[in-house]
Amino acid sequence: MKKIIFGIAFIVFFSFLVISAINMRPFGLPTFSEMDDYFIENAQSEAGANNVVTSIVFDYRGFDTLGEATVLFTTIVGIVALFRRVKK
Amino acid sequence: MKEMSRIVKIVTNFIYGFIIIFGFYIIAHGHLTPGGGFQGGAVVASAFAMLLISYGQLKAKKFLNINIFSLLESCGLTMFIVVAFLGLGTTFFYNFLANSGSWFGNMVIPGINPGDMNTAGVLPLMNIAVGLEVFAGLGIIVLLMADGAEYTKKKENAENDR
Amino acid sequence: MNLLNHTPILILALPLLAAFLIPIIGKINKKATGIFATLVLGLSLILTIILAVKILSVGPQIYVFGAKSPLLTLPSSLKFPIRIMFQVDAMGIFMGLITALVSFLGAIYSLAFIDKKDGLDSYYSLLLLLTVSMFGMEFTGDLFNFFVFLEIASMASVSLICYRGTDLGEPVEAGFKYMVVSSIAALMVLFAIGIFYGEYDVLNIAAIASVIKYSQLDKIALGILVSVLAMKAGAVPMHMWTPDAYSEAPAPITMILVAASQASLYAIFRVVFSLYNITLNTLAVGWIIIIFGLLSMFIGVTMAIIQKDIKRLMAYHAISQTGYMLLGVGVGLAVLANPTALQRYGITAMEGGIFHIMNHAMYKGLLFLTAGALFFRTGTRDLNKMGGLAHYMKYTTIFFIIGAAAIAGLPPFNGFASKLLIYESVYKFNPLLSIIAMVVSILTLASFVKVFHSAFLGPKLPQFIEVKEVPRSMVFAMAVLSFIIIFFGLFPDLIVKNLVHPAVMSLIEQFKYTSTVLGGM
Amino acid sequence: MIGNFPYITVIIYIGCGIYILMFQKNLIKLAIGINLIENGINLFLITLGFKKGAVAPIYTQAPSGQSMVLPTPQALTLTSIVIGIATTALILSMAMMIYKHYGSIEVNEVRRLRG
Repeated sequence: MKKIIFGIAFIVFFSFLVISAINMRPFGLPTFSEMDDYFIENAQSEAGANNVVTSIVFDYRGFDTLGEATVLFTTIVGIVALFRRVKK
Repeated sequence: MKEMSRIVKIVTNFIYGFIIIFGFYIIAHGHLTPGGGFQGGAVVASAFAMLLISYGQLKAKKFLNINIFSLLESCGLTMFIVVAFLGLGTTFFYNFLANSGSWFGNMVIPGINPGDMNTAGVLPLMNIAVGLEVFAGLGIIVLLMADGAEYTKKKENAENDR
Repeated sequence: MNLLNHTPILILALPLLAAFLIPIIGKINKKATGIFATLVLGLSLILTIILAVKILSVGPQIYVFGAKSPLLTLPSSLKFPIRIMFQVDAMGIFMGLITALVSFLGAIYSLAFIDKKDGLDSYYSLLLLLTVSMFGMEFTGDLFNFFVFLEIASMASVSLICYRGTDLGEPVEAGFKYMVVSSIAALMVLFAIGIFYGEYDVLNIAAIASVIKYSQLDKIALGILVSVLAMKAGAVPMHMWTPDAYSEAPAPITMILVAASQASLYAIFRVVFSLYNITLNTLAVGWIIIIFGLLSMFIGVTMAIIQKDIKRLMAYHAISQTGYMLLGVGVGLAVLANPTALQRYGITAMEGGIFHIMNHAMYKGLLFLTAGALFFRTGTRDLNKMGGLAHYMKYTTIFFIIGAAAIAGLPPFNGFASKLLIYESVYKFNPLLSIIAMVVSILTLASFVKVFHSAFLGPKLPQFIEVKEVPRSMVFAMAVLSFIIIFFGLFPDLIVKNLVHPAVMSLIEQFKYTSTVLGGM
Repeated sequence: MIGNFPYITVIIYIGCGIYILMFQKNLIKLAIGINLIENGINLFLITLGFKKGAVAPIYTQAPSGQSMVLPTPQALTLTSIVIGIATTALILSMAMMIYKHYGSIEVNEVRRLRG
C-alpha cells in the first residue's frame, strides 16, 4: 500500500520535472543574457581578472563563496563533533 | 585501513610532492587560468588521501596531524573573512586592491592577453585563503572518516568477541 | 558614523568571524568559548535592535556587497542588479529579532546545560553558524544566497541534533532523517532557482518579481518552492522528521531549531508575497496554504495527546502551532486579490498569523527550556517516570505554567493575543476554519494539563530526593522568555501596531519591495 | 522539442536519484541517491548556461573572435558542488555512527532495533 502511494507521488513529481524541461527555452540560445554580458565585458576592467568565472565567484558574488566556505567549515565541525570520542 | 604494499609506498613517496605543487599552482593562478581556491585545494587534498591510503590509517597519523590541519583551516577562513572585512571602508566585499597599483593592482589589458599574475586585487588573496581552508578541511574529513571507520569496525568486533 | 549603515552585514559577519575563531580559542582555554559566543550573540542582538529601530522609522534597508557604496543597487549601464544584496524590510527584521533573541537566550541557557567534558568548541561554533545562517535566510535579497544559507542551516542543525550521538543511537538516526529531508528540500530549491535563472537570467528576488509572468514554468517553480519549504517548516505532509529531531536535540538547540523552521516559513511568505504577489492565482494558492495549515493543526494536536515523551509531545505541538501561522497568512493570501475583503479581515488575519510566529517562538522556546531543565535534573524525558517535581523545582514549575497557558491561548498571555486575531478574521472568511482552530486550541490545553499533572503534581517520589533547582543561567534564560510572554500578553496592540503591522504591509505591497531595488522604475 | 533534449536527459538523471531515495532501504544507497540528484541539478545549471559555438569565458590565450559562454551558472555550480561534497561527507559519517550503534544500516532494521 505504501509503495503505491510513493509510486504515484514519484510519477506526479517526475512529470512536473519533465514538463519544466520541455517548456524551458531552447538549449543553446539563451533568451536574456544582460547580466552575463555585463560580467564578460566588465570582469577585466572592474575585477581585473582574466578568468571571468573566478571574478564572479570572488568579487561580484563573493558573499556566496563566503557562505560556501562556511558550509564546508560547518560540515567539518559537525564531523569533529560526531567522532569526538574516537580520539580518546 | 591496513597499509599497502611496498611498491605503492615508493611510488607515493615519489609522486605526492608533484601533486601538492600542482595543487598550489592551480590555487595561485586562479584568476588567470581555469581553477581557483576550491579546485586547487581539492587537488592538494587528494595527495593527502593518497598518502593516507598507501600508509594505512595508523602510520599516516604520524605525519598527517589533525590539529595542524584544524589550525590551518581556521587561519584560512579567518584570512578570507578578514580580507572581506578590510573592504568595509566602502562595502563588505569591496575589491579595494584591484587597479590600485599596490600589491595585486596592475591594470589588465582589455581583451585577450597572456595573463599577468600581479592583477585582480583581492582575488588572489581570497583564492589562497580558500585554497588553504579547503585542502586543510578535506584533509580533516579524510582523516576523521578513516578514524571513524576504524572505530566503528572495532566496536563491532568487540561485540562479537563478548 | 559609517558603522551604522553597515549594520545589516555586521549582525551576520561578527558571529561568523567568532565561529571561525572558536576552534582556536577552544585550544587555548576550554571555558572561554561559551562566554565568547554568548558575548558575540549579545552584540548581534543589540545591532539587530538598532537596525530594527532604523527600519521601522526610516524604511527598508539595502546593503549591496562589493559595490562602490552600500546603496548602489544598479550599475550605471544596467536595469537589473548584478551583485548580491541584503534587502531588510520590516518583515525581515521582525524575524531577525526573533532569531537574535532566541539564539542569545539559547547560548546563555547552554552555558550551564552542556556538560563541560568535551566537544564544547564544536557545540558553540555550530550554534553560532546556525544563528548566522538564520540571519542570512531572513535578510538576503538574492535567491541563490538564500539557497546557500538554507544549506548552512540544515548542516548546522543536523550536526547539532547528532551532538549527543557519540554514545546514544537515537540522535544520529534522527539527524540522518532530517539530513535526507533537508538536502532534498535544498536541491529542489536549487532546481527552482535554475528555472528562474533559465527564464529571466537574473537572481535578485526584486528583479525577478518585476519581470515574472506566471507562465507554465513559473507555476511549476512555485509548486516546488512552496511544497519543499513547507516540508522544511514542518507542515504536515512531510512532518515525520520534526518529532525525532526536536526530541533528540539538546534543549537550547531545539528552541533555536523551532526558530530555524520558522525561517523557512518566512521564506514561503517571501516567495508567495514578494516574488509572485498578484501574478499568482491568489485564491487557489491561498486555499492550498490554508489546507496545509488545517492539516498541520489537526494532525499535530491529535498525535500530541497520545505521546509519553515530554519533548515529542511539545514537538507535535510545534507542528500544530505552525498550522495556525499558515492558516492566518493563507487567509490573508486568499483575499489578496479583492481589496475590500483584504481591508476588512485579510490584514488582521495576516497580522494574527505573523504575530503568532513571534509568540510561538517565545512560549515554545520556554516550554522546551523547561523540558530541558527537567531532563537536566531527572535525566529522563518519560512522563510516567516523572512526578512530584513541583516540590523541588519551584521556578521551573512557574515557567512551565506560563508556557502552557500561553500555548493554550489563555487570556493574559501572548498566545491569546495572536489567536484572537486569527479567530476573528478567519471567522469572517469562513466560519468552519475558525471553529476547527478553536477545537485544536482546546485539545492543546487538554494535553498540557496532562503533562503538568504527570510531571509536576503528585507525591514526592523517592528517587528525586536530591533534585534541586536548575543553575542560575538556565533560570535567567527562562525568566527573560516568561517576561516577554507576559509583556506581549498585556500590551498586544503596542506590539501589533508598530512591529507586526509594518511587517504585514511590507509583505503585501510588492511594488514598494521592487522599487527600493530598481530605483522606483 | 529536439532543442531541449539535454534538459530531458538531465531530468531523467534526477529522476533516477529521486527513485532511489523513495524506494531504497539501505542508508548508503540513500547517500548515492542524494549524490545523483546533486550532480543532476549541477548538470541542469550548466546546460542552462551554454551558448552555441561559444568558448570558455577566460581571456588568457583565448581563441580570438569567439563569443563566450554564460559565466554565472558555472559560478553557481562551483558552490553547489562543494555543498554536494559536504552533504555526502556528513551523511556517510552519520551512516557509520548508525552502523556502530545498531550494527546494521537497513532502515527498517534500525527502526525495529530502536523500538
